[in-house]
Formats: sequence, structure tokens, C-alpha cells
Amino acid sequence: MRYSGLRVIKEALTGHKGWTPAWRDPAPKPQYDIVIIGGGGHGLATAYYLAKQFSQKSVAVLEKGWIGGGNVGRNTTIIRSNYLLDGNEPFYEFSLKLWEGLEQDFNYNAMVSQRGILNLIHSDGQRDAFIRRGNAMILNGADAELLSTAQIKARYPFLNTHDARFPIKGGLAQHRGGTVRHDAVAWGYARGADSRGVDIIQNCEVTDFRIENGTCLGVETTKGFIGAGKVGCAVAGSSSRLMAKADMRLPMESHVLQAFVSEGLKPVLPGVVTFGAGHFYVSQSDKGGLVFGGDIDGYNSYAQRGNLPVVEDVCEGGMAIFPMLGRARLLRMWGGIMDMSMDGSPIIDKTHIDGLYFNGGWCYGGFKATPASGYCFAHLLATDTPHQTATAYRFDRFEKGLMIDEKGVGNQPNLH
Amino acid sequence: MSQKNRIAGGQIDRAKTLKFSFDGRSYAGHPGDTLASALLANGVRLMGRSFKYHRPRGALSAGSEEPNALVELRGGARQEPNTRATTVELFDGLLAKSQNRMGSLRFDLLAINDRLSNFLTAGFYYKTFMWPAAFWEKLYEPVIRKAAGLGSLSGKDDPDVYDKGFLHCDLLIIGAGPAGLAAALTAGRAGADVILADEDFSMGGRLNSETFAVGDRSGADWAAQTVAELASLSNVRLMPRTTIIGAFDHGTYGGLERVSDHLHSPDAGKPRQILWRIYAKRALLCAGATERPIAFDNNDRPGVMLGAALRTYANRFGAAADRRVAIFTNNDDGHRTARDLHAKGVRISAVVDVRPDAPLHPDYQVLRGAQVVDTRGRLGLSFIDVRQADGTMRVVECGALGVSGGWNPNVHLTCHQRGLPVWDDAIAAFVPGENLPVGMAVAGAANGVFTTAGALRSGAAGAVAALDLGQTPDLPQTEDAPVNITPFWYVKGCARAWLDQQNDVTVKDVKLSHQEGFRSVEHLKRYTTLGMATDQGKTSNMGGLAIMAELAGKTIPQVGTTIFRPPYTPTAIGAFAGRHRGQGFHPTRLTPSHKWAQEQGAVFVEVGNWMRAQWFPQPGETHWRQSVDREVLATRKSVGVCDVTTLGKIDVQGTDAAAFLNTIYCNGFAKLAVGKVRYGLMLREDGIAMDDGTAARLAEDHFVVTTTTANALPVYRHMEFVHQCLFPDLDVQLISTTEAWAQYAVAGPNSRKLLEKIVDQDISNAAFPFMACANITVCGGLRARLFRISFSGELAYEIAVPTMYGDALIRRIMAEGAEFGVTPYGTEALGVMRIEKGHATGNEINGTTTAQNLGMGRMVSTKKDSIGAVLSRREGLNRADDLRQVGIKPVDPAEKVPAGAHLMNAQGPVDAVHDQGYVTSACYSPNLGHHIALGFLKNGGNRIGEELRLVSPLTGVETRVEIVSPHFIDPEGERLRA
Amino acid sequence: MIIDHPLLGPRDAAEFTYMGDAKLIDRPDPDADTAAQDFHDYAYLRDNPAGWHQELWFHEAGDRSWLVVTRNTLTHEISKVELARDVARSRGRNK
Amino acid sequence: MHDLKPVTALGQSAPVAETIGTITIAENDTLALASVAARMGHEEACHAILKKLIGAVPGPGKAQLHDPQAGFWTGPDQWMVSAPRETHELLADTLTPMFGQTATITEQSGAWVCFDVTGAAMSDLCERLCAVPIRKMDAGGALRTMIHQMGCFVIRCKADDHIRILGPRASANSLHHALTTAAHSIA
Repeated sequence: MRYSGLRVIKEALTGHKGWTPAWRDPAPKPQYDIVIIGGGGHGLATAYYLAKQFSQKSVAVLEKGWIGGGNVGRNTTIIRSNYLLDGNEPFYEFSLKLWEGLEQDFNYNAMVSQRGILNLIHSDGQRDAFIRRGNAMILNGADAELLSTAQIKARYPFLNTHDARFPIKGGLAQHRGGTVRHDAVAWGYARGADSRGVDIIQNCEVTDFRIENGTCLGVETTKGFIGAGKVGCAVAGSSSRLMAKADMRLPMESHVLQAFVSEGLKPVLPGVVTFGAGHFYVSQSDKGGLVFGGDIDGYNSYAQRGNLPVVEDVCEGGMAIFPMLGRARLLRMWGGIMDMSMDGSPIIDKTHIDGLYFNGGWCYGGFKATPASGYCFAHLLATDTPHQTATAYRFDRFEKGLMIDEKGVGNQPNLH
Repeated sequence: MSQKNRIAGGQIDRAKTLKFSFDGRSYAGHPGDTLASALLANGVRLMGRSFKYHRPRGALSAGSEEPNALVELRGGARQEPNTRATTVELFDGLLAKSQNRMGSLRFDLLAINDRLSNFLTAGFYYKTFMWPAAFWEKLYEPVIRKAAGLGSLSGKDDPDVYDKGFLHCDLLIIGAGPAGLAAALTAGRAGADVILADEDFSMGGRLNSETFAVGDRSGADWAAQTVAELASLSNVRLMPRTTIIGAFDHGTYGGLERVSDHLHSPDAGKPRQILWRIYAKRALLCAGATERPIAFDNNDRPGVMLGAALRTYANRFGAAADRRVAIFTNNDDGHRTARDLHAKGVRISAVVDVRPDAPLHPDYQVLRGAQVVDTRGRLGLSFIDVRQADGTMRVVECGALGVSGGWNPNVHLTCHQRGLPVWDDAIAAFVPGENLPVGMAVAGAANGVFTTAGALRSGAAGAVAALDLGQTPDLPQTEDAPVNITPFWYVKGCARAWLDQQNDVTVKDVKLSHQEGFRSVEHLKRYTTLGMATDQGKTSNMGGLAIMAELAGKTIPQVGTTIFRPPYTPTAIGAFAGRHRGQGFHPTRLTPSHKWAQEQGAVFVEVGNWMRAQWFPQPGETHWRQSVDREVLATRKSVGVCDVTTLGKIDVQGTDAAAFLNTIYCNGFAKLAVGKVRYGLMLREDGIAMDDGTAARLAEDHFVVTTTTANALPVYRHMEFVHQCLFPDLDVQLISTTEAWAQYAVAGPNSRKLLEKIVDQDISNAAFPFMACANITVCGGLRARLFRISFSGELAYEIAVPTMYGDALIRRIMAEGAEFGVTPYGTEALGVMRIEKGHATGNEINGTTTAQNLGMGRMVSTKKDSIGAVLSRREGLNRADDLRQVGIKPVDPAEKVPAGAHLMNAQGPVDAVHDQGYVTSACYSPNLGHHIALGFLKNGGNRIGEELRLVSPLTGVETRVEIVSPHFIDPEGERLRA
Repeated sequence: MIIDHPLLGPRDAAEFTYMGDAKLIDRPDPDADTAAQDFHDYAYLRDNPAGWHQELWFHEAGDRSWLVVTRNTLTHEISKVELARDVARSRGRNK
Repeated sequence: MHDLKPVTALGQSAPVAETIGTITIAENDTLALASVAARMGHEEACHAILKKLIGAVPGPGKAQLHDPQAGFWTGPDQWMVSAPRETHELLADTLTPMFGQTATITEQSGAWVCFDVTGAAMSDLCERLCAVPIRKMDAGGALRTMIHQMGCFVIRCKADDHIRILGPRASANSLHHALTTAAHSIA
């Protein structure tokens, strides 16, 4: 079924009887060419591009719960491609370009809103670093603009420029950055994949890999064995748990990242703003809630919830730059499990086991990567070669000393 | 200003009248009123507009679960959007406005959405607004955004202050209803440290809203008497107006105390609110229960309210929602409302009970087996349509309808650590499950115990169990009626029957969601937005779950609930921030010379939490560059002085101190002689450069290590890790002495002459050569440390005295140095001189660079183990074309070489693929008369003399540069040794 | 979270700085033939269990002890807290 | 004798004292401080000297409130020893030979700002500042904790309404501000 305004009108006039399920609920087949483990954003996007871009006819997505129930349904919805390093920036720019055509591509309004993202600058050293980054972005074909405090103030008049402990000395803007209605991304990819023949199998937990003579033949699941020519894992915070079933130890830790939403408010923040002297970033959703977040709690956790000190730290950051926020109320706080890698950058690579492929290590930045992650993983699964924008995301980069460390903090995941 | 619906009784102080205004009209109420009760007493039912359809709405409840009666409270910078009128304590001069309307509350232009509701069903926006792509940001989204949202922020700084605080207790009791009071009494009398917190301004919970007796007095009186006794116990802390917002790990609770919200504005110096972090050994949740509505067509009109809320308004506040009231119920509690209202003189138009065996009442009609199927009235309820047991329809006139669908225990805090509630058929509701937060127990209605006597018993028993007390105290006799309920969630055949009144989610939306495959509870919530409003679904979620269950052919517990998340009620962001805003965001660290520098008119800059002098403007200087150039030139010509206290200082002592530093630094320290200083580079274990500095050996077993300002803390932590976790048997003691010593760099050809006037010992070149260090005295005997080290490249020293003498020392240096024209210099001049000398700082040691990148590859000793040595040898960190630190100067001396610019070959494309490196630090060199820079260049060591292009498309720069040695000044180091 | 410091008793985890898996105590022998691989595994690979986890916390705002905390990453329950120095010695670390 | 004049941590020539409500916040500029860290293998000898000096070896979280030298535990086998600066300006130099090879002595006099906080509402004040369980703390309790992001020692002194707070000297003004605003809050 194709969605459109006309269709909405037609259904409204005929009692909405014609709407059908957005995706089927099939039973698993005994064998697929490609099985994707993980019905989150990345897994669903991978399946979608496998079907659409790489003409794969036999693909299944296995999800242990309900699709979109992980980090794609639990994030702060920001998209951007303001990275510094060669290994990253082309990939994230590719992702941003995919976002720009996504809704028309998969016929679902995910409310991709390029309202701009702004990184505030608070010191001369930070300005130098942001200029270097902005240049790297432009040299990679992305957009970036260095803004003066006055330019920023014109757009955000309520910024604290009068009493700030760390005065605002400008900002780096990416106008093509913005936000996306996160749940709709999962649903749009699912619907698009399903309509192209992908089986999305919910409530199907993978309990083991079937590996014989160094080759992965399929997966054992709560719905029985499912054979696969290739198995792709895209389970984010659960990566270490899953890959341990293949006796792999990964270069990552799982950490909790909290995020927050305020009560609904009339429009007040036009774009995304990140504070450069504390842990805080914020945007306003179309519904009016201020969606904000900050640093990870900092300890290994699979609990999907955090603690007060970080809540306070984030709100302190908010009040430092937007003192009007004091009278807005925090409505809900939640936590997701982040697959924090050892250099803060992801992995999209084959494993040492034939037929077993891995996608993970997205840290707290996986949402914006969803389209490119899906596309590049699909490329790897379909062609056995990495996509040109994802060649650096290899397992062996740590052995070789080719880390992609944007923050320059080394092999301590909670600092990335 | 007549309070036409004010009725007798209640716990309000009728002797005093409070004036307030709503939407510009003035009204009167009394102390003890909430804004909602006062509005109702004044005959105002219409209080707000819904989120999506802009339907007229009034108060549904009398508590914090309120979805509808949201107002903008106060004005100006104190404007507070989305404030529940049902919890706002009335004060004199209160100002409130309705919100989410275009036009007036009565004539909201966006009410057109209600007419279009058939098009605006759940998820409609996912299916349209996609073409053309650019129209989303330009057209659709702005329109949607403007219509959405609720109240407005003022855009002005919040003028109030917020405190944070920390409390410890043996037992935290959450909720001061009958269960909580009984628990507090039991625990308090036993001498335990008790905190009793309740979100209401008046403790007592439902006892304040009911008419039955507790013992020999009214429930409200018993509550008041109990609170009075508790207040007399020094071990009990009563916290009214305090919401426990979340249950965090290991018995940590967040509590929000509204200290001043019931006042016109906070008293001077007093906080508006306090966020308490409460450390409770045990907690007893006595949070009560929330009544739930029943869904039927147009069940959202102002006047349609929860039954028990009507009772609360009548009994506690002496306010009737209307003089004619009907009741719609599926349980006995609805009849209690009817009885109480009837006793207060309110006319009961009818009690509509779905149960065929509903109890009858002699004074008003009870319609057994009947259902309310629709309502009428434009901006408030006028009539209800009732389908009677025999199928006939009947119209009943009423201005208020009390709906009672049963009660949901407030299990929220039991689920904050991902515990799941379990279903209890007897009360047709979820009750707390097994998996409670550690240390928490539940009592009273929150645990599904719905009688008052049961609540008292379970509260007392909860305290006994929590504290391991011997016996339960005697409890008064009181109401003990059994729960009698027939589950009934919605009227069959209804369509526009509201579940989530704030977000405008109807029964029809839930059905559509199911039809489209959104069948898990989380999908339903996200697709329809059910339960995502500011009440987090307190009155709506159960109805949605029940309908889902029915559609899926499952039971409600099989469907399950969505996840309960903190905070229990929305909490001001300001409270979470506390005092940490504005200048108080982070503490400020001042250097020992700060006061003196202020007197000199220095311009300061934030360096981490430190404030450092950036430069010292002199009369006539109109641009910072003039000041900085002067400071640099004067230092290189004669002598300058700079406060370098901010650099981290760590005293490393013990018999194994040298061995320890040999491990910490990649270069050797074992053989450093006493009285000597050595430059050291430390790596992280991953082989990347971590920090650099000097280590001075003051004695065989005593080194003083310096770190960069930014890394003082991480380096200290790292050293403790290496000591305690890797080499625990080394005899090493680490003490941070950063703040113990005031340290000044005295640099320039005349620095020795100046210091000779201050230092008591011989510091001639022979006695105190380059890289010497010593404990000395100054000014006739003050203990001090002297290091002959140089960041500037000049003959230079760093001199340190105990911090309390730092102010005196800088003044003495300035006085004694006057004959040499001693010049104070700030961080900018410091930076210029170190770039001229080619010294790396944080711009170069940026966490991704190696010793080799920095041109110090040979420093990494292969003869010994040191942290990072092994991994620094990986192939990717040792490529022939690695980045190397180089000097950069413009081909045209008039051009700048800005930091952050990228290096490109002289010919060829300008893009990321052809990137050759980047500029890390740049400045104007007054000594050389042109701009200079440091940067990293691929294979830079072999490209000295090459001409490249420097590009910064971000700032519109493209210029030709020449690669040179990074040592612009005195490359042989002759000045250092002079 | 509350960490029951072996010397000071219960302290708010906010006073501590987290580092990671306590296997970081087991620094490999830099002179072994396999040192390159050993250090890679040591520095980069983690078990990252969902369940009990021994981890290093530094009492930065307290007594500056490094602690080994045994904590369940699914529930955050803490079962044991030890001084890292003692753990290191028990694992054979000395000078 | 040198002729340099010290300034207080708040940058004044004399210490500042202020009474807000029942609370008095007084800068204490009279202390000389030195840390004592036992050398490995000499712990017992170090303890004996420390005991002789201040009358006891304070255990974790404890202070020995003794005259003229007092001391409190700062970490495993580490203590801070204090004495009146007027008579013990060279405290570290005095202690070094006393402890000899048994301990590392480090001068700390300049590293700290010290406030004596007294008054009936002292406990209320503490509750707005830090997570120390002040109402359960006996005289002689000494804990390091965070006050507004500053690592501070909180020492319960002999008088029931008296605590001593030692904070990082460079942040003296921020700490003083935190104390006074909290005092106004509870006044």
C-alpha cells in the first residue's frame, strides 16, 4: 500500500477500513540467504537496502522483542555529519545524504527536519579545533559554517551571554543537520523491507550460532533453527553478549546513556544546540517536548536506566546556556545501552568466522548513522567488500594502530 | 466574584479571602484551596484546551494525575507553563492563564482541528506531508509545531534559585495517607530516623477527602493529630510538598520539595524548590492509588470528572463542580461519591452503574445495568445520554459527571528499576510485583489494599518489617468495606471516546493502531502517543491496555504495561541544576597572583576552572595584539614574569620514586641526578602521548612532577592507578601539590639578575645551570623551590613559594624587577613564545598523536618497560609518511596562517583525499615580524623548505606557506643555557 | 549508586571515577614473545558481561583508593568491594 | 627572617567571618598543614610516631582533635597533621626529622582553605552542601567529599554545632560562596 495525502483523505471518508498492517507477521522459513540479527534501526535498514539496493530476495530480520524497541526508539533523534577524522566524515556525510532522500525513498514520513545543529565554542583552543573540523567537513563535501556570538544570539536570543561561567565565543553550525522522528525510522524501514519480501520475525531470540568448521551455517532461535548463507549481527548494546556465543571478545563495553524529554512547550528552540563546556545538547520535537541529553553514566550497564548525578549534570549544562529552562519541567528520563567501542568509532566488518558479519560499536551516535550503517552493512553482506565510506571500520584497526579516535581519549570507552 | 459553587465544610480557611486571576478575570478563594478547587467554587469548569483537537477541557482530577487543567502560572520571567491547576496551592495575587489556544479559551480558532479529526487519526502524519521534500521544513512542520506544544516558556532567565540537599534515614515513607501515617507513627515511636514525604501540602492523603471516621474522630482530624505527634518527634522529618520523583540504585531516592511555590515569590535568598538526594536504608511506598475513568463518547467535556475527585472537591475544599451531578460507575466507590455529595446538598441526577446488582439509595435514582454513552454541552457538560439496562435511551441533565472505573495502585516507583507489576483480579488492577527496588516495600492502596483499615494495618506492618520491630501498635477502628468492582473499560460501539485526554487519543485510535499492526504495548504507545502526555498516562494507560487486550484476544497482564520511568511527576529542570548555573556552573579557581593581576587591569580567560591573566593592557593599547606583542618583546629583551601555578604539580616520593617515574615516562628517569630536572613525555597504555612536563629531583627519594594545566587530574589518577593496581609494592607516595605552591615563570635575559635580588642562594650559571633545581629560600628565609626550566626558550626560571606568599612574591618580583623593566605576561604571550620555540601543548598533544608525530620518537626508550611502550610500536603508528610536527610560515609575510587550516600540496585538488595535514597552533611572532604556526604534516620531517597551500574553506582562507623547522627562535638553545 | 568502601563505608558513587574491567590490573609481560598480541588483547578486548563484573573505581573525591567493585551490570547490585591494591597483590603484582 | 606578608585564601589581609541567621562562617587562617604518608614496610614505626605526636592514629574517616598538633586520616596510611601556624610555621620541616625514613612528609599549608562553621543550624547547612551523614557523625569524624564539585574535608569538631571544612585553596571564593548562599537559604 502506498501512503499519500490522497490516501489519508480517502480512508478518512471511508471509515479507515482500508489500512493494512505496516508489515507482515510471518513465520520463519527454514533457510534464508541472509539473516540479520536485530530488528533495530540498523538491522531493519540493512534488510531494506539488501532488498532494494542489492536485490536480495531471501532475507530475514530476527528480533528478540518488538522491532524498534532498542536505541532507535530511545534516543535524542539528532542527525548530523560534523565529524573530523578521515575514517568517519565520508561515512556520516553519506548517511546525511541518505537521510535527505529517505522519506520519498521508503514512502514514510519520518519527519526528517534539517533545522540545523550548532556546536557552541567557549575558548580559543576550542575554536581552533572546530575550525579544523569545519574544514574537514567541507573538504569531505559536507556543509559547515562558523558563526559569531552575535549571529548565534540572533537565532537563540535567550542564550546566556551575560552571566556565563564559560562565555560563548561563537559556534560551528551544520545547517543540514537536524532531527528525525526516531520511531518512524524503524517503522519506515520495516515497512519498506517487508514490502520487498523481507521477513521480519518478532519475538524471535537468537540463542546460539551454528558454526561448523569455521563457517556459520545459521542460528538457533526461540523459534527453532534458521539456516542462513550469511548472518549479520546488528544488536548494538547487546553485541558482546551475542558475539560471546561465537566465542568472540569485542573491543567494546556496554554503557547506559540517559536521555530526557520535557513537557510539551510552544516552539522555542529552532534547531539543535550542543554546549561546548559541559555535557548538554537539546532540540525541540514537533510535539513541543525539549529532547535533551548529555554524557553517559560512565559505568558498564545493561540496565537501561541511570542515576541522579548524571541527570543533574545534564540539567546543569542546560541551565548554564539556557537559564529560561529552569521553569520547564523534565517529564521523562530513560536509558539505553550503548555499544561503546574502544576508539569511539564503529565496526562494520566480517568476523574470522566465514559467513558471520558484524555491525556495532556505535557508541551513543548510532541513530544518525542508521541509513549509512544499513547501506554499508548491506554492501558488505551482498558483495563481501566494504563500502567505500566504511573501509576504516575494521576489527583489526586496533592491532594495527589505526584507531579512529575523534575525542582523543584512547582505549577507555566511557570517555568517548 | 461570587463563589457560586462553594458549599459547606472542607479544610479551607474561610476567614481569609485570597484574590486570584484566571485569563484576566478576578476571582476569590481561600487558604487551603487549590487553583482548581477555587475555580470550581467560582463556577468555572472550562480550564484548558487539549493538545491535538483543541477540545474544551476542565479538571478531570483533584491531584497530580491531572491531564487537562494545565495553565500558565504566574507571569513575566516566572511564567510556568503546563502547571496543573489541581495541585497549585492558592495564594493571594495568583495569576494564571489558559494555554494552547489561538484566540480565547472559549473561542479557540484551532478547534477546527476537532472538525478535521477524521483526517487526523493516529499516525496520519507518517503517511503524508512527504511531497515535495523541501516543504517539510518550510511549510508543514512550522504549522504543526505552532499548533502543537502546550504552554510557553517566557524566554527569560528563571529568576529563582534552587537548592540541592542530601538526607539520610533508616526509613523513607513515601506518601502520608493512612498507610504512610500509620507507618511513620510506628517507626517514629520506635525511635528510627524517619522521613515522611508527601506531594500534597496537607498530609493525610485520602483521609482529607473522606467523611468516615477513624477511631473517635474524622479521618482528617486523625491525620492532623497524627501529623502533630510526628512533628513532636525529633527523629521524624516531615516533608509535605515533597514528591519522591524516582527510586534510584541502592536506596537512593530523588525528592523534590516545593519550598516557595505556594508563595507569591520566594523570600530573598530562599530557594524556590530543593532537590533532595535521599539515602534510605529502607523505603516504604505508601503512594496510594489513582482512580481511572471509563471511556464513552465525548467523555472529555468540562464537568466530566473522576468520581473521587468530585468527593475531594466537596469534602476537602467545600467546592462543588456543579449543583447537579450524575455518577457513572462500575464499583461501590462511585456510590460513596454520590452519598457524600448528596449529604452536602448537591443534587444527584442519577447514579449510572453498569452492574445489574448495584446498591440502591432511597434519595436518588440508581440506574442499574446502565451505561453513559454520550454527553452534550458546548463548553461544558449539560446532559448525558444513558443507555438503560433494557436498551432504552434516557437523557439526564447534569453539570458534572463523576466517573469511577476503579482504582490503580500507584506502583510507579516499584518499577523504576525495571520491576514489573502483576495483575490482581480482585481489584482489576496492577499491583507491585516481586522485583522491587532493593530495600523497598509497599503498603496501603499502592499495594492494592483499598480499605482504610487495611491501609493502617499494612502501613504499620510495613514499618515493623522494615525496621525489624517487635510489635504492631494499636490502630484505630475505621472503614473496612470490601472492594466490589466489575471491570468495565469502555462503552461498546463508542468511537470518539477519550482514553488519553491530553494527547487526544481515543478508542478509535487504539483500534486503528491494532489494525495497522502496531500491536505491542510499546508500539501502541509510540504510534498513538497514548500515555506520552505530561501525566505519563496515569489516568489513560489502563484503558488503552484493556482495549488492546480485547482486540488481541489476550488478558491485560499478557499485554503488559509500558515502562514506568522517573520522574513520578514532571520536575523543574532548574531544580535538577540547583545552584550550578551562571557563574556557579563550575567552581572558579584563582591563581595566587589573581588579586594583583586584577589591580593591573589584566584581562582574564577561563582555562578549565582556572581564571588566568590573558594579557595585561597598558594605557594606550587599543588591541590585544599590542599588549601581547609588547609582553613578548619585553620578555625576550629583558625579563617577564608569568603565573604558572595552574600547571599540575605532583610530589612523587619514596625509595622507589625513580623506578616509578621510569615506568610512567617513556624516557628514562632512573639516572637523573639529584638537583636536576628532566623533560618527560608520558604515554597512555595505547601508545599515544598523554601529557608532558618536567620532573625535578629534589632528593634521592623526592621528585616534583609537573603536568599540563588540563591534565593535572587525569595524570594524578593515572599515576595512582599505575601504583595501586600495577605496581602495588613500590614504595611511592603521591601527593598533589598544585595548590600548595604559588609558581611563577621568570623569563628573559635579565631573569637571573632579577632573581638574584630575591633568592638567598647563589644562582649563578655555574652554581645553578640550565635544568637545575633546588629547595631554596627567598627574601631572607622564606622556603621556596627554584627550577631552571624554560617554556619560552629564554634564560628562565620557575620559582615557587607556599601559596599564601604568592601575592607577596609577585609584588616583590615586580618591585625588584623595576630596574629591568620587568613585564608581566599572560597566557597569550606565553603561547606566542612557546610557538616561537616549537614547544608542544594540548593543541599538539591532542590525544591522537604519538611521540613520533611530535618529533620525539626517539625518546621512547626500548631499554626499559614503560606504560605505552609496547603498543606504541604498532605499524599504524610508525608509518614512514606519519604526521610530523613542523613549523609553518607564510610565503607572503603579510599573510596569516590560521590554526585549524588544512595543508594541501602546492598543486592538485583541494579535498579530503589530498589532505596533507593541519595547523595546530598559530600566532603572530613579534620577534620575526610575521605570522608563524605549528602543525602536523605527512612525512613532515622530510619536507622542510617545501611550499604548500594552506586552506581554510570554513573561514575563506587560502594562502601559500613554507614548511620550516618548528624551532623558530634559538634552535640551538643557546639562550637557555646563558 | 552507593559503593560500600572497605575502609570508609557507604559512599555515593558520584565521588568515584570509573575506569573499567578490573582485568586492567593484569598488565601483560612486556618482555614476552607474544607481548604485542597480549597488549592488544589487554588494552582493547573486553568480556563486557551482562551480569557480574569486576571493575575499577577510583575514589577521586574521597581517599584516592582504587577499588575493585563486583557489580551486576543487569541490576547494578554490588556484592563485593575491595582495595585494588590488595587484589593486585593477590594476583601476583608487586614491583 | 623573611619579610613577605601572607594573604588569606580569600585573598585578604585578615580572615573573613560572617554570621547569617544562626550560622557563623569563619575563615580559619591559623593552620599549618603537612601530610604524613607511611613508607612501605615502615607503617608500624610511622604509627608509633604519629601516636606520640597527636595521641592516636586516626583510622579511616576519623580525626584526632588534639592540641597543639591534630590530625586526620586522608587515605590508607596517610594523614594530614595540623598545628597553629603562628607557632608551627615550619611544620613539615619539624615533622620530617621526627618521622625520618618511616614516612614521607609534604608541606600542605598553602594548599587549603579552612572554614569553621558553627551555629544551631549547622546540620541543616551541611545537608544543603554535601552527602556526609552529618547527624550521624560523632565528634572526630572526618570525611572527604564533594561540595559543589570541590573535593573537601568535612571534620566534625568537639562542639556539637561546629564543623570544619577544608577545601582547595584556589577555589576558596567559590567554596565561601557556596557556604554563605546555603546559610542564607536555611536562615
